[in-house]
Amino acid sequence: MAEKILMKGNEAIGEAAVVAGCRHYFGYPITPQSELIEYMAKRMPQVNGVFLQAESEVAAINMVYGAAGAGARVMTSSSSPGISLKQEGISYIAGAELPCVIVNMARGGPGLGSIQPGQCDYFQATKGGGHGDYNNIVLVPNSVQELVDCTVLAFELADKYRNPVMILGDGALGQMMEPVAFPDKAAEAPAKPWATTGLKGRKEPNVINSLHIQAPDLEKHNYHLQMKYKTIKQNERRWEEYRTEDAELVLVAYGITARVVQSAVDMARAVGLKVGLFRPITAWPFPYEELGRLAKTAKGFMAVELSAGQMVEDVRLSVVGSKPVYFYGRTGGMICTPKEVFGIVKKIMLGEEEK
Amino acid sequence: MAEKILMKGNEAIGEAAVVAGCRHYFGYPITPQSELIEYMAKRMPQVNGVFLQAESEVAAINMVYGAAGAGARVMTSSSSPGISLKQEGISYIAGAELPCVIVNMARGGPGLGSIQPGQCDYFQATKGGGHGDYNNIVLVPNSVQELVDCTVLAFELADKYRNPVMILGDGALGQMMEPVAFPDKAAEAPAKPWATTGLKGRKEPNVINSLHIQAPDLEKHNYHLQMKYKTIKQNERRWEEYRTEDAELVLVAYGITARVVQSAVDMARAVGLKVGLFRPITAWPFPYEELGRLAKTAKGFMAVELSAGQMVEDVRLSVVGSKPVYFYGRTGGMICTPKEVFGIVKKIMLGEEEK
Amino acid sequence: MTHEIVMAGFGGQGVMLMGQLMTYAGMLENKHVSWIPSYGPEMRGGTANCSVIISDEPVGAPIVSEPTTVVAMNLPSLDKFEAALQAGGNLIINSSLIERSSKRSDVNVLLVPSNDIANELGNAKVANMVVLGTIIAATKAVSQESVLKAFAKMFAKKPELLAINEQAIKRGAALVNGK
Amino acid sequence: MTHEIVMAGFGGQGVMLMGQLMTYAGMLENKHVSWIPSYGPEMRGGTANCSVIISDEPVGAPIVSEPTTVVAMNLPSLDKFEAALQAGGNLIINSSLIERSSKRSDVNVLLVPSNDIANELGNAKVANMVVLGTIIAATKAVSQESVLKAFAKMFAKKPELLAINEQAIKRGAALVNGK
Amino acid sequence: MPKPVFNEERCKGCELCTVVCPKKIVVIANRFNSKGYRPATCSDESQCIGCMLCARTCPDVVIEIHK
Amino acid sequence: MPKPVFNEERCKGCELCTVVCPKKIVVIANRFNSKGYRPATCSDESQCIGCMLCARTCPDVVIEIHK
Amino acid sequence: MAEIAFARPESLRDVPFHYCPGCHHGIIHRLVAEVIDELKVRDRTVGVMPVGCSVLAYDYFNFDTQEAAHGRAPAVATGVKRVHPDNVVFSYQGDGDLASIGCAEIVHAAARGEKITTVFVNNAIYGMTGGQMAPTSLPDQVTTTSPYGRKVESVGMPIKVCEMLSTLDGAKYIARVAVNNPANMAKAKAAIKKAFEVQLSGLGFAIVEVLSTCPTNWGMSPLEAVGWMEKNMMPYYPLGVFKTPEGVAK
Amino acid sequence: MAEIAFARPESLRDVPFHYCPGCHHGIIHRLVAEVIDELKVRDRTVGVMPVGCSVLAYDYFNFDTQEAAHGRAPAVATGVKRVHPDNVVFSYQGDGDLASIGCAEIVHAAARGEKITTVFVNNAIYGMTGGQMAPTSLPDQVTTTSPYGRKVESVGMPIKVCEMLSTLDGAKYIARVAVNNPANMAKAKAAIKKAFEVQLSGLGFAIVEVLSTCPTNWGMSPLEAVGWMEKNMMPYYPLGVFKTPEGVAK
Ligand SMILES: Cc1ncc(C[n+]2csc(CCOP(=O)(O)OP(=O)(O)O)c2C)c(N)n1
Ligand SMILES: Cc1ncc(C[n+]2csc(CCOP(=O)(O)OP(=O)(O)O)c2C)c(N)n1
Ligand code: SF4
Ligand code: SF4
Ligand code: SF4
Ligand code: SF4
Ligand code: SF4
Ligand code: SF4
Ligand SMILES: [Mg+2]
Ligand SMILES: [Mg+2]
Repeated sequence: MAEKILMKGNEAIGEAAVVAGCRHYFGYPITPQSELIEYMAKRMPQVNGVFLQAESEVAAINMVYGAAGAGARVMTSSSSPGISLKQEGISYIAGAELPCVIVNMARGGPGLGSIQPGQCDYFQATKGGGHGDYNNIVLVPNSVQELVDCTVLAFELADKYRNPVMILGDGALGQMMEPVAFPDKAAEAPAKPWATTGLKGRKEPNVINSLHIQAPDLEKHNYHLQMKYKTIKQNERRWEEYRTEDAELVLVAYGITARVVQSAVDMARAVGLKVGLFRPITAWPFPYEELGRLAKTAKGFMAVELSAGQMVEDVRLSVVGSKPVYFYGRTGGMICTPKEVFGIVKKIMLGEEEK
Repeated sequence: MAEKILMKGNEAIGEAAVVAGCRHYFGYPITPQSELIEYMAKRMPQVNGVFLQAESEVAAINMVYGAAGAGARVMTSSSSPGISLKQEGISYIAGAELPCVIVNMARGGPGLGSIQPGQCDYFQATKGGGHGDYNNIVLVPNSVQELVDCTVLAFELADKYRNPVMILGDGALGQMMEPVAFPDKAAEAPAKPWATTGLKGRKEPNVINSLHIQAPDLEKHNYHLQMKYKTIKQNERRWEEYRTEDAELVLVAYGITARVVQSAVDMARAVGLKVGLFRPITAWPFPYEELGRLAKTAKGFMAVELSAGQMVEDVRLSVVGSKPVYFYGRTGGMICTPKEVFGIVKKIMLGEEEK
Repeated sequence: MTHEIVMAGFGGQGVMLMGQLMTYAGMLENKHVSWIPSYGPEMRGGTANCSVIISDEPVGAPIVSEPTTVVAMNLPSLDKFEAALQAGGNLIINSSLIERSSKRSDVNVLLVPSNDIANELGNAKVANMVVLGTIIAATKAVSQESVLKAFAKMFAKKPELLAINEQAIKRGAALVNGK
Repeated sequence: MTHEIVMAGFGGQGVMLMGQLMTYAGMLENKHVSWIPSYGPEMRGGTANCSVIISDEPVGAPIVSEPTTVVAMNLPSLDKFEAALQAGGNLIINSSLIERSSKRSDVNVLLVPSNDIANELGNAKVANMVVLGTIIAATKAVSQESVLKAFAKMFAKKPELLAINEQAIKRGAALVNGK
Repeated sequence: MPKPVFNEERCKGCELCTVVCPKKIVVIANRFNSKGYRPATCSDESQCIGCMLCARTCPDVVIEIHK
Repeated sequence: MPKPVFNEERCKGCELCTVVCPKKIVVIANRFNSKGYRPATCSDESQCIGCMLCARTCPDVVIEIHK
Repeated sequence: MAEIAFARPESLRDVPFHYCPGCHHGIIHRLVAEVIDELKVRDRTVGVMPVGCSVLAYDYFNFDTQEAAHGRAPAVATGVKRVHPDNVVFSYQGDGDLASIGCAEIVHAAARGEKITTVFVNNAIYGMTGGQMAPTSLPDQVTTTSPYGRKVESVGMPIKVCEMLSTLDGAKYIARVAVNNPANMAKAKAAIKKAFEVQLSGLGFAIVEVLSTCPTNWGMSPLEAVGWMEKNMMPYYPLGVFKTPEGVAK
Repeated sequence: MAEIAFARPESLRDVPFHYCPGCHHGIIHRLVAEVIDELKVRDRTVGVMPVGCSVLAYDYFNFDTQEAAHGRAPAVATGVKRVHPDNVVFSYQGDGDLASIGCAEIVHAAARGEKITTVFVNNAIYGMTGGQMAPTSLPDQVTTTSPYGRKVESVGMPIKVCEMLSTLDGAKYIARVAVNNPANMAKAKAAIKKAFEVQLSGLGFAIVEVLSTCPTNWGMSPLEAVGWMEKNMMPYYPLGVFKTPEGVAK
């Protein structure tokens, strides 16, 4: 770890990718992630990497497919509408089991929406998105330092599981500056004997593909994918807890909202309310068991999101009806304040808020 | 209702659209829905409608945006990968509150997958899909007649709520033939004073738009959307129950799978096992309360899907932990048989299957 | 009574049409019916098959996995579906192209030299109609009249075809009834 | 101790840089810091503002809603943020461009004729540095040395700029310390 | 008498109008409008020939030409 | 002596090879292969001049030319 | 009151533009509005706006509009036109919007001979998102995504949209103009008018490319920007009419 | 054993094609394989396959391949080539794939001068999905989505891809060929070879359009299909070299 420097979140992702050995970036500009593509434009040539501005998000994700299939550590980034355009490509990448990193610095939706921060692409990232049964690994960091750590981790997980990894941030994380330290390097990329490098003496051609023309073959492939996802679910759940030990109300939040909520927790604790924060760091796999375990001690849960209520479904699935689950959300690019969340907490703990 | 005729599901959708007053169709070929686009190519000119094969699914959904914004009853159709490409456009349509009908005759995924029937786009249709907080109304018919009824209904609901309506079928429903009767006509389209028809004497220009550059404005718009979705949830839940009155095990299935499950229910009843079928006809809004109510009488639930487990989450959210929820799925284009499902039912009712 | 029929053969042998005609006939008789093709990958020259259900009750699963009748127009189809046939069911074999008979003793085997009969009739294309005649005679799922009515409806624009097809159907039926 | 500062002004007045320098200085002092711009719609010529937090404890929400210090470089900024300032906080007003003073009596108001001082110094561009000097003198969130070090790091390629900016910062600080 | 009329509050001081006036009478004023721009103005209306070039050039439709 | 060798099982009876042979010795046989196609064959190998046009034309790489 | 010789056209609402000082978008908006007025079709016009700096143009024009997704304006315009063939439908698009992400849509609208008009504002950069490289950025042009200049070896030469679309039969009128001086503005307006007339005559697709400045992202004063455009863009993007319905290149 | 004068090229695996009788895809596959063999680059070739009838080509070629999403082969090929500049990378695409859904990707690969080779099989129809209209279908051609014939008033004239791409500087070699007879097959092979040589010399993008038949969806015998192609396609799509690195149109 070198000394700390002050950096914008978007740029920190870029530098972390460089540290992680990413030498291929394909993307298309969109607010609020343009600093990232711009950083890569400047940085890639300095490290003999390839920066290419694609003609569209669709082209970018398919360039990623090609480069990942050719064995590279490769990244693309965008924000909400652009990520929607990548869905077919992401489904192909998942189907062909290609490792790559996709960054979504999400903004307010739907449609053209606004360019202020949003968390309303949670469902898209963790459930739906593209067609078919597949899963992205979804990392939801909450600071510039964690953006860096998650970016490095993303490349490692992508290679480890041959799976797309999405970093789901938001405009606020992308634009804010905080001190960060970069690791010296990431885990070396593993050998990729399956990559299309040209035969180079190999006997059997390598094929990168997601087509299985016979249904039984595709079912077998899906079974293989599901087994892989199961392993990932077992091994890669990440989360953080803050003052949950004795919490009667557990707030669940991720990303920029988790910081707001953490401040709100402090405010609540200051007046003697037993409140804690459960913060998923992986949105998929979601830490269902860990959150569910808290239902033994807590009397209630509240999801706080910059959305109309998406992660709250995963909270419900964790708690399985044993305790009430509340929801508080802001949308459209609005960010809630600690005081606002504290206000809701007070109402709930006085038993006023509806479920 | 005219006399019954024998028709393929895909073509029946086309004819139902004509009956419903749809005179504009934009689409792009893909198996297994090509009979629908081909039907429209033949039929639209006969009724002075517009058929246009778009250059891509992306173009098609944006043509739909333009036509819907101009006030037309308009439809597009595709299958899984093509629907993924439409996600940005669907989010725009939802954001701009445009009525339209989108058909997904789903196939095996992910990626290029296979061309056999699938139900693995349930999440995409009901939760994620495009970016932002929005909802499609999602109809999941299970017969050619119901494809017809749902198509007509889809146009009516789209206009009523100014919302995209998706018909989520699968390759099997699209290709199968059954007798159908067509209604004489659908409810007349309401007046659309918001449509861009040219001013034609109107003072204030109409604007079709999903951009709200100020976050508070976008939040207000999202609030309005959520209120609308709440109304839809209250008014438009549709489902069907089969022998659930005294069912100890309630199977939950939709579309083609519901037919298989219904046969399995009969097999189970024949040997005295108290089994029933709960069949959602709207996947969004999902009939949570209605299914949840059955938890009072039933001892367990099992979702049966042609997927690795998607609707099962909605079943869990309905049952909220009060009863065990099992899952059985086939993927990749494979369709389960009644006997196979019956086998699972027997295992569960003898207490052998794990949750 | 529920008839669950699988009809299988090469693409081009008219298997799909056979199934559709029967389904149509069933509909004309106000029965509950369904037809579904097994549409394999979009490759050429493979085998094609369809499931037909004709029943007094509403049709559940439209894909037939345990047929009451199997129609095999070529050898691969016989190999594929012979085993699935329910005991006591009908196994209709196009003996013009399939040299072997059935290995099963618990089913009702009917050998139909359909191409030969069609050639006799002077129109090689009606081989499938010969087989259709046999099917309806063997299963009694629908009447001959209904099938002819269905044919007339489906080929309303080509009424000249009716006569030869009717002949073919009758020849196929005679193989059963004449027995 | 936690300083939560909002700095606001026209685009082009150097508000963002002011905030970044302070944040950088805080980092050099091993404090917990964050900086976040309020990036409005991509329209031109609007107002810009940033939130700076400098604290002994880890930073929670980076967006400041109840600042301990408000810096208003123009009138719309004063209008917008004056009310949010905590009682007892610092309200730093660029009096070169803002004619009114504060309506509040429960805060510490500092009027900084920054453009005038910058002009005196012979470089109109350093008005923001004058204000920065005032901020650090008023809040003591970071030391002058740290800010100068931060400046030297951020403008490592333009060392010639340091002298004039240092002067500006000192002049701004003198408004407080000299009092 | 033709006369250019400036909607000063809309002017962004871009100077495009100043270079097209054949009479060189469109100039930038030494004051600010409320948006902080120094607006264009006519230094001598009497010389205006009403050619409308200034108005046609202005990207912000600041200028009307009155006859 | 040049000689066209047909991999009959691969032949789809498309007839493209039959029209390019300068000697007109490539013809469709009156039998079926296991795929149900009537395969192409050489009616008189002795006439073959080894021009390879038949082989180059075949979309299914059915034909080898042996020297 | 004095008679007014030059005033805001009726098709332009009386609200301030959000554009940067000297940005040509404003001029081009006005020319379009003047043409709509002169053709007396305001009452049946539907404009389709892009994602780009002109995204808010729906607030400026005084007729019905739709705001399209980035690059998809030609598809949206097609949807509108096919519903109301009597409407006058146009798309207004930037170079990123039209030539990059929306490349397929414009090529196919042109190929179909879609009876719409496109106003294509080529400022050789992505304005709205802060100055990234466009497909039309010039060789060695420094942008935020070509910080070392546009390297032709790696990303190729800029696309000449008019020249490319001229190969398509359905495109009936194609012209490139500029608004760098009053004379060219007059020509630009004439071209835009012609492009709408082609639509009104039902002949097919028409497009006018307008070379434009982006002082902000080029990092210049508005006047310098005009000079840069004249010196650098005009030689690479020759002005002129590439195609007319008569087939005579004028 | 007899010496073999003509045999399957090494770059083509010894498996049967799934194509319909007489379909030209098989011939074109073989020509590509022969060229790869002759250039001795099999060991470093990566082919990118389309979604279309040739979707299974990854099973036929005897070198590394990637299967792209429909229309995106040029983007996928770009990704591969940028990772391994020493690889010989080509995309194989149908007319629906390349000229319709993948229009933006091919235009931009050409504009960038991407150092890849594209083999473009134009059979004027969507083969795989059962005979829908392609952007290259001829006027009045009956297809399943133009059951009354391609109506030019509504959907325009077919796109001439070579002509369109010729306006892009980055496209260095562009040729249209056919495999309707042995002489043209020889020319086709020479063009494909040249297109790969252009890549090997690092000059830029190269594309060869091969006019091709689809007997099945045209509803003809293979021999009739060749005749239809000669009579209808060749006049509209003239064969020839549109661009060579030397700039001489041959
Ligand atoms: C799908 C999608 N991708 C990217 C963006 C971000 N974006 C907005 S405008 C724009 C480019 C604008 O450039 P141009 O079209 O040249 O218009 P200008 O601003 O220069 O007038 C981009 C990339 C977006 N809104 N949507
Ligand atoms: C996104 C998407 N849209 C549509 C399809 C369906 N599809 C498969 S191949 C094809 C067209 C094939 O035509 P062409 O490219 O001309 O190839 P050919 O089969 O004629 O060789 C289409 C539309 C798909 N697989 N994916
Ligand atoms: S109308 Fe002509 S002469 Fe008068 S001020 Fe304008 S440009 Fe000058
Ligand atoms: S052109 Fe218009 S905006 Fe620019 S200075 Fe002149 S009047 Fe002002
Ligand atoms: S090699 Fe030439 S002569 Fe011999 S069979 Fe083939 S085409 Fe005929
Ligand atoms: S060209 Fe080939 S496939 Fe066709 S008939 Fe001749 S040998 Fe057979
Ligand atoms: S950024 Fe450029 S294009 Fe956009 S308004 Fe400013 S000058 Fe005009
Ligand atoms: S459908 Fe057409 S293109 Fe496809 S394999 Fe058959 S003949 Fe060839
Ligand atoms: Mg631009
Ligand atoms: Mg084709």
